[in-house]
Amino acid sequence: MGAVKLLFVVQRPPYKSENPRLALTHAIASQTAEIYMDDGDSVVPIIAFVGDGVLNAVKDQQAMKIYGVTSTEDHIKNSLLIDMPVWVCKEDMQRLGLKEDQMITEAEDRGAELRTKFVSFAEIQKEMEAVQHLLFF
Amino acid sequence: MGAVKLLFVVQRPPYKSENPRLALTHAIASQTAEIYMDDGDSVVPIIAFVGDGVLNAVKDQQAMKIYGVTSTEDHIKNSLLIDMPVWVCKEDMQRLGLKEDQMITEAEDRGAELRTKFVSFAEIQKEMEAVQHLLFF
Amino acid sequence: MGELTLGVFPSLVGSMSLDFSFKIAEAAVAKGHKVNMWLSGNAVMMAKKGQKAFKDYSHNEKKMKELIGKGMEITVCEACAEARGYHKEDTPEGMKRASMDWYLAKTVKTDRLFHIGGE
Amino acid sequence: MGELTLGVFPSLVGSMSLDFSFKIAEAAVAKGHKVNMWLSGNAVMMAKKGQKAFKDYSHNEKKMKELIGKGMEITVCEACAEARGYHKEDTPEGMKRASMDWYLAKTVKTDRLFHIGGE
Amino acid sequence: MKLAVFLSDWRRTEDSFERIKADKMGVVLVGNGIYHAVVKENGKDSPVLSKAGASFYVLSDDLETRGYTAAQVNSKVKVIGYGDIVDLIMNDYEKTAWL
Amino acid sequence: MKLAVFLSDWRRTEDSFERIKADKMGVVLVGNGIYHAVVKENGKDSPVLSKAGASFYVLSDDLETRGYTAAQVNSKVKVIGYGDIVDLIMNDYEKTAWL
Repeated sequence: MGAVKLLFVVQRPPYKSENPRLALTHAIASQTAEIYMDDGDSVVPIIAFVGDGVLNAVKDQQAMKIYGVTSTEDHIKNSLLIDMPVWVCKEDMQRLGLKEDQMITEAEDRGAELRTKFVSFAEIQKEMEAVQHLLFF
Repeated sequence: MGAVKLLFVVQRPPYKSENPRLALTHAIASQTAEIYMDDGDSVVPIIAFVGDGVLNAVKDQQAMKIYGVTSTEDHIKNSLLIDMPVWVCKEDMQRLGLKEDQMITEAEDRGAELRTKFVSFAEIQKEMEAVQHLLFF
Repeated sequence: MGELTLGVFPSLVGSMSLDFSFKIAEAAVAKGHKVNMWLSGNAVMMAKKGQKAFKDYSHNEKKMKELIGKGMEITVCEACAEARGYHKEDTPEGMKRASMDWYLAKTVKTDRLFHIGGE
Repeated sequence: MGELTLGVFPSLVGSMSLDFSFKIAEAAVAKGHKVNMWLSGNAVMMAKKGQKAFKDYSHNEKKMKELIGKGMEITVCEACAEARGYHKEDTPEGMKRASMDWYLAKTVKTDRLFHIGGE
Repeated sequence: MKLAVFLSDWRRTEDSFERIKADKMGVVLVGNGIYHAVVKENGKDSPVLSKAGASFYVLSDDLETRGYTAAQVNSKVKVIGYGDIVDLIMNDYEKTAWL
Repeated sequence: MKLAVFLSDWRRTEDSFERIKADKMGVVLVGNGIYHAVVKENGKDSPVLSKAGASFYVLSDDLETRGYTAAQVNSKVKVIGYGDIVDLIMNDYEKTAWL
């Protein structure tokens, strides 16, 4: 099959449910999936935050300090670290009054080179068409 | 304390969550609560279905036949059997296009004398004010 | 000082509603109130001991034990627990198991009822 | 005949989404498709054997075992299970435990992915 | 793309449904999503049924569980069973989206 | 009645909040309910904040968990902690409603 592209789409805010977190941890797990695959096969995930899901990408989340639980921010930064594309829908940021300086844009402190990409829904739509499978959370 | 009145309010449709069912089973449990109470004390529950919660009171639910799970209808009928008032908000029925003949109105087959009461939200509001505690589901 | 009874039913594990409930209980106990807690529905997940404390998950067992030590009564819905395969021997120390009537009875004498029953 | 992979994450126990997933799996197996099922998040509640079959609760253990007997592969998220206190010895017969990469790997060869991840 | 979209809620908390486009789209109403097929709130069809170009399906098991029957279903919507859903996924559509 | 109402969701799926009347009402925004205190969707305050006669509170712990601070909170809303919620329940209000 070669490289199979997967699009993870997070549509709802963080913390109310385990789902946004599970989207990130499952997408990150693509890194170790090769032990179950034939030579030459791989999965290539992208994670996109749309609708109220863009609230997952607001920076300075204090979940660990306050509740002792890993923040969604932490998982997003780990995604950037492993070079997994993180997309955030621009129109939804605008609708919810979110500016780029409020958002998780990079994880340089961890050594990540990849940065968050702020994209239009049209770009996400295009990716939905391009990938093999969709995973909505 | 004497008799303490409780109002159980169910605001959402059945089956998507365990909550409407738990509202009914908890309210019914008032029947056996006296083992934990002093002589002369009692709890007097009313259950009211409001908003989309009125969909819980649509009759002929086939949950047992199809999924092997007790229907919400079954619990509502048991409530009538133990003389627990079951109220359904009229305005919400109207909004959702529900006629009385689609609704659970009685449980005569089980020997229940009490019937479902179709009430206005104003009556439910009045009861909210009259009871000691509110339990929203 | 008063008596506060918490009914905790959060349908969503991972929703932080359990964490909220324990923080409220902790704050009430700290202020000298008597606190009762009823765990029902999916909140009975607290009735399974031996939960691994991953950083990715809320872990309230320690706080719960501290609060029990300070006099909080905590009771779990027995049927809800059994339906999930949590038996008597799974129950953490100090937690009681009872039927729903326990919760109903608590509403009689408590000063305030805080029923957390939404989605 | 094709291969269908179901990813089951329903956040709400009592939501009937698990029942839905098993009915879909059953219908697909009946049509001769190869079916894989991944249980994650709160759907790992299936990974605790000894659940009492109350009429008030969905009970999918029997159907699950039948489907495993007919060749359905069913794997549960190991970390999600441990976080809830479900250990290896709690796992029903025939169910596998693995990390999330098992699910990701299944997406490569499967004809269709049906990811049930919403609320 | 050929996309089968599943809606399992009555009060929806996402807006992806309104935004996603597909050359061929099937909308499968399951769980509490069945209310879109049978309830006319304030006398009006559910906005879900106005998705342009889509085909609509409702799961009969979930209708009957909630006290509704095929006779009450909106004429835009086809009543189907679990086996039909499998056929839609395996034969008629290429991708699925559970919103 | 004196009623403390708790909202823990951003997209709400009930309409009790709009309908309930109380002589004295406190609206406590917790969990994802905090977004009503900080997000202006399309530049507008959340409709929740227009509930007539109510006092509004937001839980600081849940603000910070989600990356917001007291400085971003709508001026109609008072930022409080867990201890304050206990005081509201035990002293200022008589009944609670978690919607």
